[in-house]
Amino acid sequence: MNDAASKDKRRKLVDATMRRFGHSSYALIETLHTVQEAYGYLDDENLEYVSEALRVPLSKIYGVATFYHFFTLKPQGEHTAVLCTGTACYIKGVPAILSAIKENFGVEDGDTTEDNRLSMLTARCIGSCGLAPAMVLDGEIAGQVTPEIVVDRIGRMIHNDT
Amino acid sequence: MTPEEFKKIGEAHQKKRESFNYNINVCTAAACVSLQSEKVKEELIKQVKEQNKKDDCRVSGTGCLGLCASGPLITINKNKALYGGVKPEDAPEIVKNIAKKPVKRLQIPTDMPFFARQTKMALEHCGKTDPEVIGDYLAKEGYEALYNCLTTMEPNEVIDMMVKSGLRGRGGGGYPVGLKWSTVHKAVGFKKFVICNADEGDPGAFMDRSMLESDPHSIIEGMAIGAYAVGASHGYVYIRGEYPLAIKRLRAAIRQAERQNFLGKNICGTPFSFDVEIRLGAGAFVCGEETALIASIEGKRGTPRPRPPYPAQFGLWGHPTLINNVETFANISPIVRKGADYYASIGTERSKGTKVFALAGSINNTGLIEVPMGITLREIVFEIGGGIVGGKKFKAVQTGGPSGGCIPEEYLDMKVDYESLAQVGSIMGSGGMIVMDETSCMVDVAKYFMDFCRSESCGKCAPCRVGTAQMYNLLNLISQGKATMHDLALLEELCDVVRNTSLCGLGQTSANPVLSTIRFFRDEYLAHINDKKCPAGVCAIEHKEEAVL
Amino acid sequence: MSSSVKIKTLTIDERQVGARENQTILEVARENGIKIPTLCYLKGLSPYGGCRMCIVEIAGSPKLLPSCMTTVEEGMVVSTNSDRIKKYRKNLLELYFSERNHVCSVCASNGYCELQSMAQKVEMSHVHFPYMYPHLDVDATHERYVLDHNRCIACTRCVRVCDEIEGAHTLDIKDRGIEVRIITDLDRPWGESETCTQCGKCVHVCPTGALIERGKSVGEMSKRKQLLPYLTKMREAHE
Amino acid sequence: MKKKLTLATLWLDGCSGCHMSLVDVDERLIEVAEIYDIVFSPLVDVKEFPENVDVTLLEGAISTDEDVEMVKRVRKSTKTLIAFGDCAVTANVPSMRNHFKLEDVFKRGYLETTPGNDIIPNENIPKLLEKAYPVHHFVHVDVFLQGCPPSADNIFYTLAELAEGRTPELSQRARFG
Repeated sequence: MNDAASKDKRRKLVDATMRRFGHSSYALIETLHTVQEAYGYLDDENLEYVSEALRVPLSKIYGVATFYHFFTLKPQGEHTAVLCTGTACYIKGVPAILSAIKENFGVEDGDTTEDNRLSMLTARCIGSCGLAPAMVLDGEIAGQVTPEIVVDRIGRMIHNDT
Repeated sequence: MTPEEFKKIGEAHQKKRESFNYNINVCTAAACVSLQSEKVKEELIKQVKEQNKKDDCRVSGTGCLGLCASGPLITINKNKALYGGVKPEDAPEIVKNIAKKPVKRLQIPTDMPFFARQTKMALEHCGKTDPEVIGDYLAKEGYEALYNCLTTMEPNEVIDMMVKSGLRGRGGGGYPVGLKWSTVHKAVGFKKFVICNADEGDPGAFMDRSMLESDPHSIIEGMAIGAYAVGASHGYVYIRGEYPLAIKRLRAAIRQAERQNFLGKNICGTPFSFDVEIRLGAGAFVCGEETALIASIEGKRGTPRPRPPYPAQFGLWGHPTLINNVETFANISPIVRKGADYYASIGTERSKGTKVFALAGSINNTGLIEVPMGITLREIVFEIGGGIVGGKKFKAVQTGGPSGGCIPEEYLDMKVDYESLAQVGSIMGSGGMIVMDETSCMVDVAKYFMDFCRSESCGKCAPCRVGTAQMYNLLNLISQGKATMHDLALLEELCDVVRNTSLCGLGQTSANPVLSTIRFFRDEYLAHINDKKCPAGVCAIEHKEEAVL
Repeated sequence: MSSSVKIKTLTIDERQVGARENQTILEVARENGIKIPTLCYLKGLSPYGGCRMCIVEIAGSPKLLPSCMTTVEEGMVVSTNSDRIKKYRKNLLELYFSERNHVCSVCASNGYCELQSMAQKVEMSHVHFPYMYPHLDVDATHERYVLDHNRCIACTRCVRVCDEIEGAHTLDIKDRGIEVRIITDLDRPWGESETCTQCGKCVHVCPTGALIERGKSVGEMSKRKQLLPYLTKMREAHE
Repeated sequence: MKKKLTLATLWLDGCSGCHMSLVDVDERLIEVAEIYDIVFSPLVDVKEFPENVDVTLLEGAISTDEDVEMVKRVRKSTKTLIAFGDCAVTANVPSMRNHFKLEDVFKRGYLETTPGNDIIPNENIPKLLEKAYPVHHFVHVDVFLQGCPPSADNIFYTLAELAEGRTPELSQRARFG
């Protein structure tokens, strides 16, 4: 699907969410969720579009978009690795894992590698405390990880598609 | 729909289940799913077909059984066998001797304290029903409590039942549920709302997730009963964006409940109508606070506003609103079914009923447990929890997350309830219980929680946004061995200012982890400050002397 | 006002006062000449409850409540300047001064700044918390006004006047915690804004030197404080 | 005749504006001279800071390692230390460099803004600290005299009150800026 068509399809998803709430201003967060799922991040063009459609001022939308940790205004890498930094994970060795990731992939919380292959994020708590330390690799939870396992799994994740 | 009709559906379902000799239930809650329990389930189904035992064995998913440490978990209800750490390749062996003796190497004793010492109320059906099939829920007297309330009880009677049961809010504050319901009931307003707070922002707490994934219907039923009691017609479940599986299960459950007319217009043929919508959180711990949650549902930045007025009078879009936690709603239908007196007979004098705790950290049996209020910490950590990993020395247990405190060894025999936890400077919180051994440094733990509060502060009021940043900087100095006793005094003064002048609970309780670690582990602070040493060897002490007072 | 509005009596600093049932403690106190310090509150704008300067003690409640948003109750006993509150107000000011770069001697609002005069009122002789010295920029792209983040205390008066009185809602606040900043539109330079009507109301309600008129030097930025009361009166006349 | 008190005045990272304001008390300087003996001051030719001084007016922020040494020495030998003016009380203008890195400050100061000069001096001059600090960051301060500069009246009032053994009540008189 060429770019215009796919953009158009994604724009339809956003419209659908706004229509579901009757284009009222309180649908803003649900709409931003749809934009992020469809486009991977909240780009300015979409923010302006949603501002127009829901009649919410631009500055207010930007305020909401930057308030919530889940939303991101930067394009994401092809693969995302989310490391849980909840209490249970933290005391089971998250600092060591963070430094291992920094050494091997040169990225810290919120960064994306230059080759745009990997985005590294941290999450407050993904609720898998029974498997601390836990990590989510492209949506799949990996439990009881160690620095070595993390480096290996991320490496395989970002290199397996070449 | 009359009770006979939905009982019939339940029974039909139960009969179908019993028509099989063996029901193999595979735990499909997020923790086990992340250990490939879905693959185990597929493999088992394949094996049952290959060993043509299709009419003899039935494989189905089920909710969380609690012991995440040895997931994926499987129960076979014919011979009460419980398997742990099951891999897909174990499937042939399990199916092969389904009729014979259970497979020894996979077996977990079901009589061990972890299971025996629990009293299940909120987690009653978890692990016994398939969360994606309403029939299973109906087979276990599902929605009967709602039906009884709608047909035989006045809203006031429902509220009195809650008052008599002594149930208190499970979100952390412990506000009496009956009192809150009667306030919303009395509030004047042509439109009222019920909100289920499933934001569960406390790191280390995962009971709400597990309940939503394992038994979503009991939450829906609890909300419907609450709505009937306070006179609300519309409900929201505000759930974290980080729980995709729980959202999927809850959405399916709401659709099924609507189809069976337990939600929507004229529920079960009565004049009462109530529908429920899901609202996604987007990663903001402060949105666990009621007024911030309301602002978030209204599509705004999740910043709290001063109370009073409380949401019970002035809530969502200015209408009276009842807000309760997931676990609170999960307790409603058991109370209606088993009676307020039965519920009030469990627990202590002022903290009634049971509490679900999420055991994590340096403990062998990590997972979910539901225990009566009044149980001691020692029983939880050493008997149910199976003691410290690798036999290391117990140091402290942290309850209440970033608003709670660290409880040392000398209080292990303290009864766990709202009042006693407050006395040791902690709070019940949502129930996260992180066990720490000698390898954890208390200054580092305090710094970790302050870092959490600093980055989750909404920034609206100066004491919290600046206070937490200042306290974090001071804790950083201490953990780097660059601090002086003057800095420790500054830290304690800031704790007092932030706790007393902050607008909402986040700021008001952000000092608790610091105050409780200073109170019980002051020697560790002094070691970092005076001896420039970290006893647990966690903090990186820099030896450059800073030219300070 | 319909006659059905009930009148409440309460005590503020040992003085008996009467109040309409929907009035806040702050309004009633000010009507009776009782001074309660405020920073984010401004008559004519919706109350915000963020700056915490107006906290008061109410008998029977352990928590300190913001008088700008707490409505009166019959028989309430309020104390507005106990030693405890005075200490906290001073500490709050110290936190404001430590948070950003408030260098009064070289500021356009020197002599007219509410933060500066508040420091005197609460007898803050010095800041004993460590200064944080954040690196903040100055937006001087607008042809008539300048937004200096170093002097901003995030009280959002500018956001509220732009939304509630002017109606353009060009200004809002972004990010969380210590990172909060006032922004225009999608956090673009103020000069490029198409929604800003250049009315200057935000400048005249800003309590500090964060929003000033271009060209004003040290100690020259006196704010037209009567602008908002006048507009509010005119607006009420229309309703 | 009461025994005369000893008064010392000095400035560290300051612009001497406060000292100008001190001199601005005009004829009341005579009254000051009757109460105080000035034992150390840039206005008086004394090299070493003397022991047990009664009152010291310390102007200016603490910006270099030598300032730190000096302020500790002053504190040790002074009974009542007055943070004299906004730079001493809040580090005022000197602290405006604090949110820049030190090497950028040097580059800006010695290279970018002075064409033709390409050396940053570093021999036998005091070493700049990472940040400029107010006096109370290093030592306990007894009296905070705000103002940039504090008014001559406030200075005189402070010195007179201290001479009578009373702590000056400055909150309603003085303010920043």
